[in-house]
Amino acid sequence: MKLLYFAWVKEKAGIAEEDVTLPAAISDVAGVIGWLKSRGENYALAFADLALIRCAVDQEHGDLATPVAGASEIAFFPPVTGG
Amino acid sequence: MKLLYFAWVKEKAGIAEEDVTLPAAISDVAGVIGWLKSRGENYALAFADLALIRCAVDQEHGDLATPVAGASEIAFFPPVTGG
Amino acid sequence: MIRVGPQDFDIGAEVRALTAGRTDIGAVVTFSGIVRDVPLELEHYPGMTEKELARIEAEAHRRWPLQASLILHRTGRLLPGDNIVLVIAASAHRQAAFEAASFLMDYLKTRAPFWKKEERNGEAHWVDARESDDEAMKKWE
Amino acid sequence: MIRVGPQDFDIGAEVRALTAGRTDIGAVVTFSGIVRDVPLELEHYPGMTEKELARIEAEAHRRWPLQASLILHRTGRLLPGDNIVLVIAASAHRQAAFEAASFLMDYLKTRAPFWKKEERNGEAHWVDARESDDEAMKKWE
Repeated sequence: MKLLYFAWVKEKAGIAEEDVTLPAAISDVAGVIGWLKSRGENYALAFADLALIRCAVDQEHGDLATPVAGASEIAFFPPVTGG
Repeated sequence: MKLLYFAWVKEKAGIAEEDVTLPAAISDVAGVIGWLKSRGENYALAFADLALIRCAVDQEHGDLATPVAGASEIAFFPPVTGG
Repeated sequence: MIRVGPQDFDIGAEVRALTAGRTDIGAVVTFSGIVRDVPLELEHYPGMTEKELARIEAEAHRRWPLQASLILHRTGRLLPGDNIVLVIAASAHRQAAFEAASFLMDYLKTRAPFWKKEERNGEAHWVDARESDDEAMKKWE
Repeated sequence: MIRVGPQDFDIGAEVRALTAGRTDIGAVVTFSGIVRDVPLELEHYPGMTEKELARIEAEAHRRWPLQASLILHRTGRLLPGDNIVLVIAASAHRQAAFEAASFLMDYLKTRAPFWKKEERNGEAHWVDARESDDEAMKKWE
């Protein structure tokens, strides 16, 4: 599964993109974030305030409860500021 | 005083513009229309349905009650349809 | 800015003219009206037209914080697909620009002294005013 | 139609491309966003950006009778006065065109995956999302 990070989430995590294999027990976006935070300080920093984190599963907006089973791409980013 | 007619008001009245001297007793737009209708069939035809007549006194929208004393230009026309 | 006459317009050029060299404009809304279906002739009231459009524009600037605006209306004979009218509202933020442009069009439609004569099946007839235009005006009162 | 990339745009040319040869379009509303004050860098999510904009455009066509539409968003580094975004909505009547263009911008502002990084006094920082954009979305729900 591919994980993508954008804007300050990317900068705080210190990574733009990575391929990971999630533990089988992880079923939703909240689970992915919890697992990432356990992997290193950089993730703990990036995901410190979940109110500021948005996500997309397979390029569609999701939230903490969105299932990740079978997903091929999960992205994390701040609230969007385009336009 | 100059009187102007536009669109189908002009066509029905058969005149685009004329200079007139109003009888002294005429004080408002309604008076002007009444006087015009007494002057000929063409005006009676143009002003047959007052619900469809709009007017401007000195190039500002008015209505039947708008005073005409001192005005230099009165225009009569249908509801506008530009844009 | 007000412009009335037979000349066609280019939306991009008009927007550039309004915004050139400025860094306080963040949002530009344009409305352009195009002739549908049949040819038409636009009559207007020279003199009053310009004054009324200037009054409408001034009212929009009184209601919204606009950096710039334009009302441009063509006159004379126009064919299907031709431009008729262009309204531009420029502001720091988009809400003001959208509302002002919509307001300018609603006011123009009910107050600017233009009259359309359409040519349908070889016959010319004056277009009737639309009640929906009067309705649209009411939301600004 | 969706277009995402570094290229600048010309509003007039884009409107002409959408309306050329058609006599069923009576009203065209454009919104263009322009960089104010300071330079900025636009990051986005390639792949999702195009999909999300296409979803937003499809939703506008579901809600309003649109003859044509365009969402164009620039990426990369932009300077004060530069164009950022262009939205066009074309319909038979003006109310639909105004509402759809406004809807497209409100949705784009809160859902399209773009992030602005501003350069102020030599320091780059990510722009915070505006609560007023979330508020603007609510009127379409």
